Amino acid sequence: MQEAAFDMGAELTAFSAEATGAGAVVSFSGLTRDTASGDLDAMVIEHFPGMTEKALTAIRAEALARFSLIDALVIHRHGRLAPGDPIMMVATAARHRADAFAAAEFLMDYLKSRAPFWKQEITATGAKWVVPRDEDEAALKRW
Amino acid sequence: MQEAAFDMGAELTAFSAEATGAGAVVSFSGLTRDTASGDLDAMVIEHFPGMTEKALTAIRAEALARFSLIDALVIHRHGRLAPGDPIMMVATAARHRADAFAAAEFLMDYLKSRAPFWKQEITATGAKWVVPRDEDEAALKRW
Amino acid sequence: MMEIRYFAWLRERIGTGHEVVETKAATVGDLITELKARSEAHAYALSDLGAVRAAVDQTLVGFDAPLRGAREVALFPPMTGG
Amino acid sequence: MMEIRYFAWLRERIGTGHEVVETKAATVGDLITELKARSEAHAYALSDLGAVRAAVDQTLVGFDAPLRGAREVALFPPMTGG
Repeated sequence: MQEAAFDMGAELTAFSAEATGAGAVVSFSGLTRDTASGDLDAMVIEHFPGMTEKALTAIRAEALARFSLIDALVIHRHGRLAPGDPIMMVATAARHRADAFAAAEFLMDYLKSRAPFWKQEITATGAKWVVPRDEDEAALKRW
Repeated sequence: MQEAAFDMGAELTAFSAEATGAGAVVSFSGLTRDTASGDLDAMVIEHFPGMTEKALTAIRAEALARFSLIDALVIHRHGRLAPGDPIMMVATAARHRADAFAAAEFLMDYLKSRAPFWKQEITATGAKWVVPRDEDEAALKRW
Repeated sequence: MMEIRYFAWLRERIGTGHEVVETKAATVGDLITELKARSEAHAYALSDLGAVRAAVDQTLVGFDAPLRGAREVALFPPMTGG
Repeated sequence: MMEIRYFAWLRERIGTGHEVVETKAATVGDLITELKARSEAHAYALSDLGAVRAAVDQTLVGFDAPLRGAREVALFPPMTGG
Protein backbone atom coordinates (compact mmCIF):
# COMPACT_ATOMS: atom_id res chain seq x y z
CA MET A 1 0.00 0.00 0.00
CA GLN A 2 1.52 3.26 -1.05
CA GLU A 3 0.62 6.65 -2.45
CA ALA A 4 3.97 7.01 -4.26
CA ALA A 5 4.57 5.83 -7.82
CA PHE A 6 6.62 2.68 -8.33
CA ASP A 7 8.78 1.32 -11.15
CA MET A 8 7.26 -2.02 -12.18
CA GLY A 9 10.49 -3.08 -13.88
CA ALA A 10 12.68 -2.39 -10.87
CA GLU A 11 10.18 -4.19 -8.64
CA LEU A 12 10.14 -7.22 -10.96
CA THR A 13 13.94 -7.43 -11.15
CA ALA A 14 14.29 -7.21 -7.36
CA PHE A 15 11.49 -9.73 -6.75
CA SER A 16 12.95 -12.20 -9.22
CA ALA A 17 16.48 -11.87 -7.81
CA GLU A 18 15.20 -12.86 -4.35
CA ALA A 19 13.13 -15.83 -5.57
CA THR A 20 15.81 -18.50 -5.22
CA GLY A 21 14.94 -21.71 -7.04
CA ALA A 22 12.22 -20.16 -9.18
CA GLY A 23 11.91 -21.28 -12.79
CA ALA A 24 8.91 -19.08 -13.57
CA VAL A 25 8.12 -15.48 -12.63
CA VAL A 26 4.82 -13.88 -13.66
CA SER A 27 3.93 -10.23 -13.18
CA PHE A 28 0.73 -8.31 -13.71
CA SER A 29 0.68 -4.52 -13.77
CA GLY A 30 -2.50 -2.48 -13.86
CA LEU A 31 -2.24 0.93 -15.51
CA THR A 32 -4.55 3.93 -15.40
CA ARG A 33 -6.45 3.52 -18.66
CA ASP A 34 -7.87 6.59 -20.37
CA THR A 35 -11.65 6.91 -20.77
CA ALA A 36 -13.26 5.85 -24.06
CA SER A 37 -13.43 9.50 -25.07
CA GLY A 38 -9.78 10.08 -24.17
CA ASP A 39 -10.43 12.91 -21.73
CA LEU A 40 -9.14 11.47 -18.44
CA ASP A 41 -7.44 14.06 -16.26
CA ALA A 42 -6.73 11.76 -13.35
CA MET A 43 -7.79 8.62 -11.54
CA VAL A 44 -8.43 8.93 -7.82
CA ILE A 45 -8.26 5.76 -5.74
CA GLU A 46 -10.02 5.83 -2.39
CA HIS A 47 -9.28 3.07 0.10
CA PHE A 48 -10.08 2.01 3.65
CA PRO A 49 -6.87 2.52 5.64
CA GLY A 50 -6.22 -0.37 7.96
CA MET A 51 -8.59 -2.78 6.26
CA THR A 52 -6.67 -2.41 2.98
CA GLU A 53 -3.41 -3.63 4.51
CA LYS A 54 -5.23 -6.51 6.20
CA ALA A 55 -6.95 -7.49 2.95
CA LEU A 56 -3.75 -7.40 0.88
CA THR A 57 -1.87 -9.44 3.49
CA ALA A 58 -4.68 -11.99 3.64
CA ILE A 59 -4.96 -12.28 -0.16
CA ARG A 60 -1.20 -12.80 -0.51
CA ALA A 61 -1.21 -15.43 2.26
CA GLU A 62 -4.11 -17.22 0.58
CA ALA A 63 -2.20 -17.37 -2.73
CA LEU A 64 0.88 -18.77 -0.98
CA ALA A 65 -1.31 -21.41 0.69
CA ARG A 66 -3.22 -22.45 -2.44
CA PHE A 67 -0.41 -22.58 -5.00
CA SER A 68 3.06 -24.02 -5.02
CA LEU A 69 4.85 -20.68 -4.85
CA ILE A 70 8.29 -19.53 -3.84
CA ASP A 71 7.14 -15.96 -3.25
CA ALA A 72 4.40 -13.45 -4.08
CA LEU A 73 4.38 -9.65 -4.24
CA VAL A 74 1.42 -7.25 -4.06
CA ILE A 75 1.75 -3.48 -4.53
CA HIS A 76 -1.29 -1.16 -4.71
CA ARG A 77 -1.36 2.60 -4.86
CA HIS A 78 -4.01 5.01 -3.64
CA GLY A 79 -4.59 8.72 -4.12
CA ARG A 80 -4.45 10.71 -7.36
CA LEU A 81 -2.87 9.03 -10.42
CA ALA A 82 -2.16 10.40 -13.90
CA PRO A 83 -3.32 8.57 -17.09
CA GLY A 84 -0.89 5.76 -17.94
CA ASP A 85 0.46 5.58 -14.36
CA PRO A 86 0.89 2.13 -12.84
CA ILE A 87 -1.88 1.57 -10.26
CA MET A 88 -0.85 -1.78 -8.88
CA MET A 89 1.26 -4.83 -9.49
CA VAL A 90 1.39 -8.46 -8.45
CA ALA A 91 4.25 -10.84 -9.06
CA THR A 92 4.53 -14.57 -8.38
CA ALA A 93 7.52 -16.91 -8.45
CA ALA A 94 7.24 -20.71 -8.70
CA ARG A 95 9.20 -23.69 -9.94
CA HIS A 96 6.71 -24.24 -12.78
CA ARG A 97 4.78 -21.77 -14.90
CA ALA A 98 1.28 -23.16 -14.26
CA ASP A 99 1.49 -22.23 -10.55
CA ALA A 100 2.95 -18.80 -11.27
CA PHE A 101 0.22 -17.96 -13.81
CA ALA A 102 -2.67 -19.33 -11.74
CA ALA A 103 -1.54 -17.53 -8.58
CA ALA A 104 -1.16 -14.21 -10.40
CA GLU A 105 -4.69 -14.54 -11.84
CA PHE A 106 -6.04 -15.51 -8.43
CA LEU A 107 -4.41 -12.47 -6.79
CA MET A 108 -5.84 -10.18 -9.47
CA ASP A 109 -9.36 -11.60 -9.23
CA TYR A 110 -9.35 -11.04 -5.48
CA LEU A 111 -7.76 -7.61 -5.62
CA LYS A 112 -10.40 -6.46 -8.13
CA SER A 113 -13.38 -7.34 -5.98
CA ARG A 114 -12.30 -8.11 -2.41
CA ALA A 115 -9.85 -5.40 -1.42
CA PRO A 116 -11.36 -2.07 -0.29
CA PHE A 117 -10.42 0.20 -3.19
CA TRP A 118 -12.76 2.44 -5.15
CA LYS A 119 -11.68 4.12 -8.38
CA GLN A 120 -12.97 7.46 -9.57
CA GLU A 121 -12.31 8.92 -13.02
CA ILE A 122 -11.77 12.67 -13.14
CA THR A 123 -12.51 14.45 -16.42
CA ALA A 124 -13.31 18.05 -17.37
CA THR A 125 -17.00 17.21 -16.98
CA GLY A 126 -16.63 15.95 -13.41
CA ALA A 127 -15.86 12.90 -11.31
CA LYS A 128 -17.35 9.47 -11.99
CA TRP A 129 -17.08 6.36 -9.83
CA VAL A 130 -15.92 3.32 -11.77
CA VAL A 131 -18.62 0.65 -11.96
CA PRO A 132 -17.42 -2.92 -11.38
CA ARG A 133 -17.64 -5.21 -14.41
CA ASP A 134 -19.87 -8.28 -14.09
CA GLU A 135 -16.93 -10.41 -15.29
CA ASP A 136 -14.93 -9.35 -12.24
CA GLU A 137 -17.40 -10.91 -9.84
CA ALA A 138 -17.81 -13.93 -12.11
CA ALA A 139 -14.03 -14.41 -12.25
CA LEU A 140 -13.96 -15.12 -8.51
CA LYS A 141 -16.11 -18.19 -8.99
CA ARG A 142 -13.18 -19.95 -10.67
CA TRP A 143 -11.31 -20.39 -7.40
CA MET B 1 16.65 -14.16 -30.18
CA GLN B 2 19.87 -13.29 -28.45
CA GLU B 3 22.85 -14.84 -26.75
CA ALA B 4 23.31 -11.87 -24.40
CA ALA B 5 21.67 -11.63 -21.00
CA PHE B 6 18.74 -9.22 -20.61
CA ASP B 7 17.24 -7.29 -17.72
CA MET B 8 13.62 -8.44 -17.41
CA GLY B 9 12.69 -5.36 -15.38
CA ALA B 10 14.12 -2.88 -17.87
CA GLU B 11 12.41 -4.77 -20.71
CA LEU B 12 9.08 -4.68 -18.86
CA THR B 13 9.31 -0.96 -18.11
CA ALA B 14 10.17 -0.15 -21.73
CA PHE B 15 7.44 -2.44 -23.10
CA SER B 16 4.80 -0.98 -20.80
CA ALA B 17 5.80 2.62 -21.58
CA GLU B 18 5.22 2.00 -25.31
CA ALA B 19 1.86 0.24 -24.85
CA THR B 20 -0.36 3.29 -25.13
CA GLY B 21 -3.91 2.64 -23.95
CA ALA B 22 -3.08 -0.54 -22.07
CA GLY B 23 -4.80 -1.20 -18.75
CA ALA B 24 -3.11 -4.55 -18.15
CA VAL B 25 0.46 -5.70 -18.70
CA VAL B 26 1.46 -9.32 -17.99
CA SER B 27 5.01 -10.65 -18.10
CA PHE B 28 6.41 -14.14 -17.83
CA SER B 29 10.11 -14.75 -17.25
CA GLY B 30 11.71 -18.17 -17.39
CA LEU B 31 14.81 -18.62 -15.23
CA THR B 32 17.48 -21.31 -15.30
CA ARG B 33 16.34 -23.58 -12.47
CA ASP B 34 18.89 -25.64 -10.60
CA THR B 35 18.66 -29.45 -10.77
CA ALA B 36 16.89 -31.32 -7.97
CA SER B 37 20.28 -32.17 -6.47
CA GLY B 38 21.43 -28.54 -6.71
CA ASP B 39 24.53 -29.24 -8.81
CA LEU B 40 23.80 -27.33 -12.00
CA ASP B 41 26.91 -25.72 -13.49
CA ALA B 42 25.21 -24.31 -16.55
CA MET B 43 22.28 -24.63 -18.94
CA VAL B 44 23.12 -24.78 -22.63
CA ILE B 45 20.36 -23.87 -25.07
CA GLU B 46 20.74 -25.14 -28.62
CA HIS B 47 18.54 -23.69 -31.32
CA PHE B 48 17.97 -23.82 -35.08
CA PRO B 49 19.20 -20.48 -36.44
CA GLY B 50 16.81 -19.12 -39.02
CA MET B 51 13.90 -21.31 -38.05
CA THR B 52 13.96 -19.92 -34.50
CA GLU B 53 13.41 -16.36 -35.65
CA LYS B 54 10.64 -17.47 -37.99
CA ALA B 55 8.94 -19.46 -35.22
CA LEU B 56 9.09 -16.62 -32.68
CA THR B 57 7.74 -14.14 -35.21
CA ALA B 58 4.91 -16.50 -36.15
CA ILE B 59 3.99 -17.25 -32.51
CA ARG B 60 3.88 -13.55 -31.66
CA ALA B 61 1.75 -12.81 -34.76
CA GLU B 62 -0.63 -15.62 -33.82
CA ALA B 63 -1.06 -14.18 -30.30
CA LEU B 64 -1.78 -10.70 -31.71
CA ALA B 65 -4.37 -12.24 -34.06
CA ARG B 66 -6.11 -14.40 -31.43
CA PHE B 67 -6.33 -12.00 -28.51
CA SER B 68 -7.33 -8.39 -28.13
CA LEU B 69 -3.80 -7.09 -27.54
CA ILE B 70 -2.10 -3.74 -27.83
CA ASP B 71 1.36 -5.31 -28.09
CA ALA B 72 3.35 -8.45 -27.36
CA LEU B 73 7.05 -9.04 -26.68
CA VAL B 74 9.06 -12.28 -27.00
CA ILE B 75 12.73 -12.58 -25.97
CA HIS B 76 14.60 -15.91 -25.95
CA ARG B 77 18.27 -16.53 -25.29
CA HIS B 78 20.47 -19.32 -26.56
CA GLY B 79 23.96 -20.47 -25.66
CA ARG B 80 25.41 -21.09 -22.19
CA LEU B 81 23.47 -19.72 -19.19
CA ALA B 82 24.33 -19.69 -15.48
CA PRO B 83 21.91 -21.02 -12.81
CA GLY B 84 19.33 -18.35 -11.97
CA ASP B 85 19.87 -16.50 -15.28
CA PRO B 86 16.81 -15.37 -17.20
CA ILE B 87 16.31 -17.64 -20.23
CA MET B 88 13.40 -15.96 -21.88
CA MET B 89 10.55 -13.54 -21.38
CA VAL B 90 7.18 -12.74 -22.88
CA ALA B 91 5.09 -9.67 -22.16
CA THR B 92 1.59 -8.77 -23.28
CA ALA B 93 -0.36 -5.52 -23.07
CA ALA B 94 -4.13 -5.29 -23.40
CA ARG B 95 -7.02 -3.11 -22.31
CA HIS B 96 -8.32 -5.85 -20.01
CA ARG B 97 -6.48 -8.39 -17.91
CA ALA B 98 -8.17 -11.53 -19.28
CA ASP B 99 -6.62 -10.95 -22.72
CA ALA B 100 -3.21 -10.11 -21.32
CA PHE B 101 -3.13 -13.26 -19.15
CA ALA B 102 -4.49 -15.61 -21.83
CA ALA B 103 -2.10 -14.31 -24.49
CA ALA B 104 0.92 -14.69 -22.18
CA GLU B 105 -0.05 -18.30 -21.40
CA PHE B 106 -0.63 -18.99 -25.08
CA LEU B 107 2.80 -17.61 -25.99
CA MET B 108 4.45 -19.72 -23.29
CA ASP B 109 2.67 -22.93 -24.27
CA TYR B 110 3.80 -22.48 -27.87
CA LEU B 111 7.36 -21.44 -27.00
CA LYS B 112 7.75 -24.52 -24.81
CA SER B 113 6.85 -27.04 -27.50
CA ARG B 114 6.79 -25.36 -30.91
CA ALA B 115 9.93 -23.22 -31.10
CA PRO B 116 13.19 -25.02 -31.99
CA PHE B 117 15.05 -24.83 -28.68
CA TRP B 118 16.65 -27.73 -26.82
CA LYS B 119 17.90 -27.36 -23.26
CA GLN B 120 20.83 -29.28 -21.84
CA GLU B 121 21.79 -29.32 -18.17
CA ILE B 122 25.52 -29.33 -17.44
CA THR B 123 26.64 -30.78 -14.08
CA ALA B 124 29.92 -32.23 -12.78
CA THR B 125 28.71 -35.68 -13.88
CA GLY B 126 28.08 -34.61 -17.47
CA ALA B 127 25.53 -33.14 -19.82
CA LYS B 128 21.88 -34.17 -19.88
CA TRP B 129 19.22 -33.18 -22.38
CA VAL B 130 16.06 -31.85 -20.73
CA VAL B 131 13.08 -34.14 -21.36
CA PRO B 132 9.83 -32.38 -22.23
CA ARG B 133 7.08 -32.68 -19.64
CA ASP B 134 3.84 -34.36 -20.74
CA GLU B 135 1.96 -31.35 -19.40
CA ASP B 136 3.72 -29.12 -21.91
CA GLU B 137 2.27 -30.99 -24.88
CA ALA B 138 -1.12 -31.26 -23.15
CA ALA B 139 -1.14 -27.51 -22.46
CA LEU B 140 -1.23 -26.82 -26.22
CA LYS B 141 -4.59 -28.54 -26.53
CA ARG B 142 -6.22 -25.64 -24.67
CA TRP B 143 -5.88 -23.30 -27.63
CA MET C 1 -22.07 2.85 20.57
CA MET C 2 -21.06 1.75 17.08
CA GLU C 3 -18.64 3.47 14.73
CA ILE C 4 -20.01 3.60 11.18
CA ARG C 5 -17.80 4.32 8.19
CA TYR C 6 -18.84 5.05 4.61
CA PHE C 7 -16.73 5.00 1.45
CA ALA C 8 -16.90 6.15 -2.18
CA TRP C 9 -20.36 7.18 -3.40
CA LEU C 10 -22.01 5.94 -0.19
CA ARG C 11 -19.87 8.48 1.70
CA GLU C 12 -20.78 11.18 -0.82
CA ARG C 13 -24.51 10.48 -0.74
CA ILE C 14 -24.71 10.29 3.03
CA GLY C 15 -22.51 13.38 3.35
CA THR C 16 -20.03 11.99 5.86
CA GLY C 17 -17.47 9.24 6.02
CA HIS C 18 -17.95 8.57 9.70
CA GLU C 19 -20.62 8.67 12.33
CA VAL C 20 -21.27 7.13 15.72
CA VAL C 21 -24.69 5.61 16.42
CA GLU C 22 -26.52 4.06 19.33
CA THR C 23 -27.78 0.68 18.20
CA LYS C 24 -29.01 -2.62 19.53
CA ALA C 25 -29.18 -4.12 16.01
CA ALA C 26 -28.40 -7.84 16.01
CA THR C 27 -27.07 -8.02 12.46
CA VAL C 28 -25.58 -5.80 9.75
CA GLY C 29 -28.91 -5.97 7.93
CA ASP C 30 -30.79 -4.74 11.00
CA LEU C 31 -28.28 -1.93 11.44
CA ILE C 32 -28.77 -0.83 7.81
CA THR C 33 -32.54 -0.68 8.38
CA GLU C 34 -31.94 1.63 11.37
CA LEU C 35 -29.47 3.79 9.42
CA LYS C 36 -31.96 4.29 6.56
CA ALA C 37 -34.33 5.92 9.06
CA ARG C 38 -31.75 8.56 10.09
CA SER C 39 -32.21 10.89 7.08
CA GLU C 40 -33.39 11.08 3.50
CA ALA C 41 -29.73 11.00 2.43
CA HIS C 42 -29.23 7.76 4.32
CA ALA C 43 -32.38 6.26 2.84
CA TYR C 44 -31.30 7.23 -0.68
CA ALA C 45 -27.70 6.02 -0.28
CA LEU C 46 -28.84 2.67 1.10
CA SER C 47 -31.86 2.18 -1.16
CA ASP C 48 -30.24 -0.43 -3.44
CA LEU C 49 -28.74 -3.05 -1.16
CA GLY C 50 -27.45 -5.01 -4.14
CA ALA C 51 -24.88 -2.23 -4.50
CA VAL C 52 -23.84 -2.19 -0.83
CA ARG C 53 -21.06 -4.23 0.76
CA ALA C 54 -20.21 -4.41 4.47
CA ALA C 55 -17.22 -5.00 6.71
CA VAL C 56 -17.38 -5.58 10.46
CA ASP C 57 -14.15 -4.61 12.20
CA GLN C 58 -12.41 -4.56 8.81
CA THR C 59 -13.53 -8.02 7.67
CA LEU C 60 -15.93 -8.43 4.72
CA VAL C 61 -19.24 -9.96 5.85
CA GLY C 62 -22.75 -10.64 4.60
CA PHE C 63 -25.80 -8.71 5.85
CA ASP C 64 -26.70 -11.58 8.16
CA ALA C 65 -23.43 -11.19 10.10
CA PRO C 66 -24.00 -10.68 13.88
CA LEU C 67 -22.90 -7.42 15.49
CA ARG C 68 -22.33 -8.79 18.99
CA GLY C 69 -18.93 -7.54 20.16
CA ALA C 70 -18.40 -5.46 17.02
CA ARG C 71 -16.81 -2.02 17.35
CA GLU C 72 -17.04 -0.73 13.79
CA VAL C 73 -19.20 -1.33 10.70
CA ALA C 74 -18.15 -0.06 7.28
CA LEU C 75 -20.57 0.23 4.34
CA PHE C 76 -19.41 0.81 0.77
CA PRO C 77 -20.12 0.05 -2.89
CA PRO C 78 -18.67 -3.00 -4.66
CA MET C 79 -14.90 -2.65 -4.69
CA THR C 80 -13.03 -1.66 -7.85
CA GLY C 81 -9.39 -2.32 -7.10
CA GLY C 82 -6.68 -3.81 -9.25
CA MET D 1 20.06 -33.36 -53.38
CA MET D 2 18.55 -32.67 -49.99
CA GLU D 3 20.15 -30.87 -47.05
CA ILE D 4 19.52 -32.73 -43.78
CA ARG D 5 20.03 -31.09 -40.38
CA TYR D 6 20.02 -32.72 -36.97
CA PHE D 7 19.74 -31.07 -33.55
CA ALA D 8 20.26 -31.89 -29.86
CA TRP D 9 20.66 -35.61 -29.07
CA LEU D 10 19.76 -36.60 -32.63
CA ARG D 11 22.80 -34.61 -33.79
CA GLU D 12 24.95 -36.25 -31.09
CA ARG D 13 23.83 -39.80 -31.87
CA ILE D 14 24.23 -39.42 -35.62
CA GLY D 15 27.56 -37.70 -35.14
CA THR D 16 26.92 -34.71 -37.38
CA GLY D 17 24.55 -31.76 -37.53
CA HIS D 18 24.42 -31.62 -41.30
CA GLU D 19 24.63 -33.90 -44.28
CA VAL D 20 23.58 -33.83 -47.92
CA VAL D 21 21.81 -36.87 -49.37
CA GLU D 22 20.51 -38.00 -52.72
CA THR D 23 16.88 -38.94 -52.32
CA LYS D 24 13.70 -39.45 -54.26
CA ALA D 25 11.65 -39.94 -51.05
CA ALA D 26 8.12 -38.64 -51.47
CA THR D 27 7.52 -37.80 -47.78
CA VAL D 28 9.43 -37.04 -44.59
CA GLY D 29 8.58 -40.53 -43.37
CA ASP D 30 10.04 -42.11 -46.50
CA LEU D 31 13.18 -40.01 -46.13
CA ILE D 32 13.61 -41.17 -42.51
CA THR D 33 13.39 -44.79 -43.65
CA GLU D 34 16.19 -44.11 -46.13
CA LEU D 35 18.31 -42.28 -43.53
CA LYS D 36 18.03 -45.21 -41.06
CA ALA D 37 19.75 -47.40 -43.67
CA ARG D 38 22.80 -45.10 -43.88
CA SER D 39 24.54 -46.32 -40.68
CA GLU D 40 24.01 -47.98 -37.32
CA ALA D 41 24.21 -44.54 -35.74
CA HIS D 42 21.39 -43.28 -37.95
CA ALA D 43 19.31 -46.39 -37.23
CA TYR D 44 19.81 -45.96 -33.46
CA ALA D 45 19.14 -42.20 -33.47
CA LEU D 46 15.94 -42.63 -35.47
CA SER D 47 14.74 -45.86 -33.80
CA ASP D 48 12.00 -44.19 -31.69
CA LEU D 49 9.99 -42.03 -34.05
CA GLY D 50 7.74 -40.93 -31.19
CA ALA D 51 10.73 -38.82 -30.05
CA VAL D 52 11.46 -37.32 -33.46
CA ARG D 53 10.07 -34.07 -34.87
CA ALA D 54 10.60 -32.71 -38.36
CA ALA D 55 10.73 -29.38 -40.17
CA VAL D 56 10.74 -28.92 -43.95
CA ASP D 57 12.36 -25.65 -45.01
CA GLN D 58 12.08 -24.44 -41.40
CA THR D 59 8.39 -25.19 -40.97
CA LEU D 60 7.21 -27.89 -38.52
CA VAL D 61 5.49 -30.76 -40.36
CA GLY D 62 4.22 -34.29 -39.79
CA PHE D 63 5.93 -37.38 -41.23
CA ASP D 64 3.39 -37.52 -44.05
CA ALA D 65 4.48 -34.11 -45.36
CA PRO D 66 5.51 -34.22 -49.07
CA LEU D 67 9.09 -33.38 -50.02
CA ARG D 68 8.38 -32.15 -53.55
CA GLY D 69 10.24 -28.85 -53.98
CA ALA D 70 11.82 -29.03 -50.51
CA ARG D 71 15.43 -27.91 -50.08
CA GLU D 72 16.09 -28.84 -46.46
CA VAL D 73 14.73 -31.29 -43.88
CA ALA D 74 15.55 -30.93 -40.18
CA LEU D 75 15.08 -33.74 -37.65
CA PHE D 76 15.23 -33.19 -33.90
CA PRO D 77 13.79 -34.28 -30.54
CA PRO D 78 10.69 -32.65 -29.02
CA MET D 79 11.48 -29.01 -28.32
CA THR D 80 12.15 -27.76 -24.80
CA GLY D 81 12.09 -23.98 -25.06
CA GLY D 82 10.60 -21.44 -22.70
